[in-house]
Amino acid sequence: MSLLTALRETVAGFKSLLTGMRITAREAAKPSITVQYPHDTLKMADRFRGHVKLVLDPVTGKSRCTSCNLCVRACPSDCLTVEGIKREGEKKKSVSEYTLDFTTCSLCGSCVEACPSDAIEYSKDYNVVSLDRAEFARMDLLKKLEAEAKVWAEKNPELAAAAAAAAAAQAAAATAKAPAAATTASAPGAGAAPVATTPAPTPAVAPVPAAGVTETRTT
Amino acid sequence: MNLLQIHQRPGVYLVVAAVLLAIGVYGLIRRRTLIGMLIAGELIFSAASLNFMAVNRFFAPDPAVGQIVVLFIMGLAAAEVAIALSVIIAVYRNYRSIHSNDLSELKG
Amino acid sequence: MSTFPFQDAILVAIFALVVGVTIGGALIAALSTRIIRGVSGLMLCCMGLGGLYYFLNSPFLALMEILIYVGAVCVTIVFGVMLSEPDEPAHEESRRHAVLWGGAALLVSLVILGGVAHLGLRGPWQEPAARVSDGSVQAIGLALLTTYSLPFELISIVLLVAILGALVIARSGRTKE
Amino acid sequence: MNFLQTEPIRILLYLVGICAFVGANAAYLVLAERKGAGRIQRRPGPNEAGFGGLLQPLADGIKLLAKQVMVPPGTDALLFRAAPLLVMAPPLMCLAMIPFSDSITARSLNVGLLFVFSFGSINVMALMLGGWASRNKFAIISSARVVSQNVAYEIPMLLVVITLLMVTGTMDLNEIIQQQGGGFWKWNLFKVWVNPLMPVTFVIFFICMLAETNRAPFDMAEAESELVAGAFTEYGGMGFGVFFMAEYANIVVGCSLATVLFLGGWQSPIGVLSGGLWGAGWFLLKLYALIFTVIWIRWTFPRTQFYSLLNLSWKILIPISLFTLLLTGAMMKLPVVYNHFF
Repeated sequence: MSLLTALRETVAGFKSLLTGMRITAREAAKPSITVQYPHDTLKMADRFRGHVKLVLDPVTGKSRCTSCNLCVRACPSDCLTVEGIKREGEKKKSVSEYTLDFTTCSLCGSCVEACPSDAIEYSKDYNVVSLDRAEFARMDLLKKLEAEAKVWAEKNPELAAAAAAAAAAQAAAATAKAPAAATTASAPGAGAAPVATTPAPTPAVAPVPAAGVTETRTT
Repeated sequence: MNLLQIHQRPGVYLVVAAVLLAIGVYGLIRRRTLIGMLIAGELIFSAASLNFMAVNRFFAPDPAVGQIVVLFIMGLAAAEVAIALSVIIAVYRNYRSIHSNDLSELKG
Repeated sequence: MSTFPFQDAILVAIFALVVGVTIGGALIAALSTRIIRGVSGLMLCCMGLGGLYYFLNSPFLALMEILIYVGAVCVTIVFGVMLSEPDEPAHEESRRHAVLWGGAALLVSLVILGGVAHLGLRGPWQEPAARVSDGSVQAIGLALLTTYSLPFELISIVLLVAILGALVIARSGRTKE
Repeated sequence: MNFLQTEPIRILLYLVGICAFVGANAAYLVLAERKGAGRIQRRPGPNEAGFGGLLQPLADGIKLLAKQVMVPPGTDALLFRAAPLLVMAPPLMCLAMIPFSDSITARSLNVGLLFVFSFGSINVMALMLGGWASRNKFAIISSARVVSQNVAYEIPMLLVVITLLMVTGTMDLNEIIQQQGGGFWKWNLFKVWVNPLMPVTFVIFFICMLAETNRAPFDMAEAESELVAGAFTEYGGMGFGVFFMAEYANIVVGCSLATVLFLGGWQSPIGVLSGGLWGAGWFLLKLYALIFTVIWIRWTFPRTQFYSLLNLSWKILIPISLFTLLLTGAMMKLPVVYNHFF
């Protein structure tokens, strides 16, 4: 009978409407799942590939870059510029200028692949903004690293102090090397004199590098 | 005549009804579309209703009668509008116009 | 209810407003070339009429007037307006023609106005000696279902037939195509 | 005290009161709507302006006020400007009839129910005029929808109300409420001994109310995804704001009418604590429960199709409401007939 079926359909329809309302009521009772963007931000995944950045070496508090220019050669869009200088008392060159032309960079990651000393990695910086085109055309990664190093030093004062001490020891070794050039002492021997002047930090230096390196890898 | 008692005088209502009637007749003659004429017709209905109500209020022994007549007029007006509009829509469908001049020839 | 300052003056002002709305609405309804304004004028006129009915001791009819005329009749007319294109062309007829017809219409309506107004003002109206009922909603309802039950039923039949007829007429053109 | 009871002061108080009530409701229901939508979609909703977003309506209001009200060329300028006024007036007038408590009514009329419906019917004309005057395709489609939708849903609504009138025997809203006193089982909603289909009539009334106020799932009038903003596409600034506020004011009127007619108005559901300010409290509680149901429904269901919207009214609601009308009449006359014969 058509009247009965119509009635039955109406009742069934209402039942389904009530089911829908029950579902929305249940959802409304659950906590909200959205991220309130300017206040909270999501932690980027490890494999997120932002623009490249220089890695902060937690032992020295500086970059590991030796300005070997392999990244520059690997770059398909020719957007990296690296300059290095040879500092007194250091065996390798250290970087003095590292700029990225972010307007041409295609985030391909060839530079990261090419780097022999793990000195560059992808940053997790996903909201790169600027009011000035020049800031993107010449993105000074070294300056960013210095800013990062400052924050890092404030956060981990003992590590920073150790790194500074190590640097000072190296510098002292370099200056000590000059008058005692004839002796040509081996590296541990040369380091023995500074150890005496600053005895406290040196034992701390030894266990830290391993832990520090793993930390930078994971973040 | 006291101006403050003006709303209690039957003459005012009757004159307003006459004005409505006159406006309705003028519109009925002058409007050239069917819907315009329908609106003018409604004005004439309103004039009649107002007249009934005024007489009912001031001169009728049973004040329910005039109100009932006006209710009937409203019902008839609603029926009239329904019919008239369906006719207008049918006319528009056939002639693509509801201007009374376009409809003047009668074809069997 | 307590007293109201300038009670009478305010009442008369409201009355004048209501009369003005009624006549102004009627003028808009009859004179405007855009049909949608005509419908708005009819709406205004009906609201004014509702006010007049209220002054005539019948709030029930005042509300019925608004409910039926504004809520039903005007809306139905608007529906008709939407289904056709009724705006009047600006200058279709010649100027002489317009003056002639306009003058004739004005003359006829003025004569009607004069005659009806004269009848209304000078007619042999007499106050009734006594009122049978109070004209309340209850009295209307009782009268509708006793004395006037036959016309009441007839009106409902007329409405039913009108709705069916309207449906038939409006549908017939559609099925043909 | 004597000063407060003089008529002009009373009228002024209620005028300000109603305008403030409508304004505050319109403003904060928008916020409640957005917050409710947020909760249902598991997000917090607007939460920046003020504490937890409480100042959001103010910010919206300032934005709308600061915008220029533009009358686009080609529109019927007079009607275009008149429509927002016309759309806001009916709910304000209707609220004058609603009894908030046994002693808080702006104006008690013995035909109060009729008053609410007659002025509520102006709303359609206003929306229609706004849409038509805009001379915009979307607006005209929308106003055609508004008209046919409102005509279709006015009929079952009035049939339900007539059923209710037969039960109550009065059109005075305050008296209707007084008849429902003494506990929730005396509300018209649960008067199954008068008419076993009373809850069904309430559902019909509620559906019609949703359709009359153009709320989802019946928001054909401003179907954002198809018609831009429907009848108010061309309105900007406060013109749009007034239309927007009127929608919420109409919801308030519709829900308070449903409260008065079916849920006992200011009567307490437990039979005690029902006069004065308690009454106002109960009334507002029921009112806002209904309003939140309306919001809940909007964010649960998608928009219906237009023909199924009309089918629902003409093929389901009107027959059912006619049947309840007949049933109520029969059940009221049954004792009379019984007494006559036995």
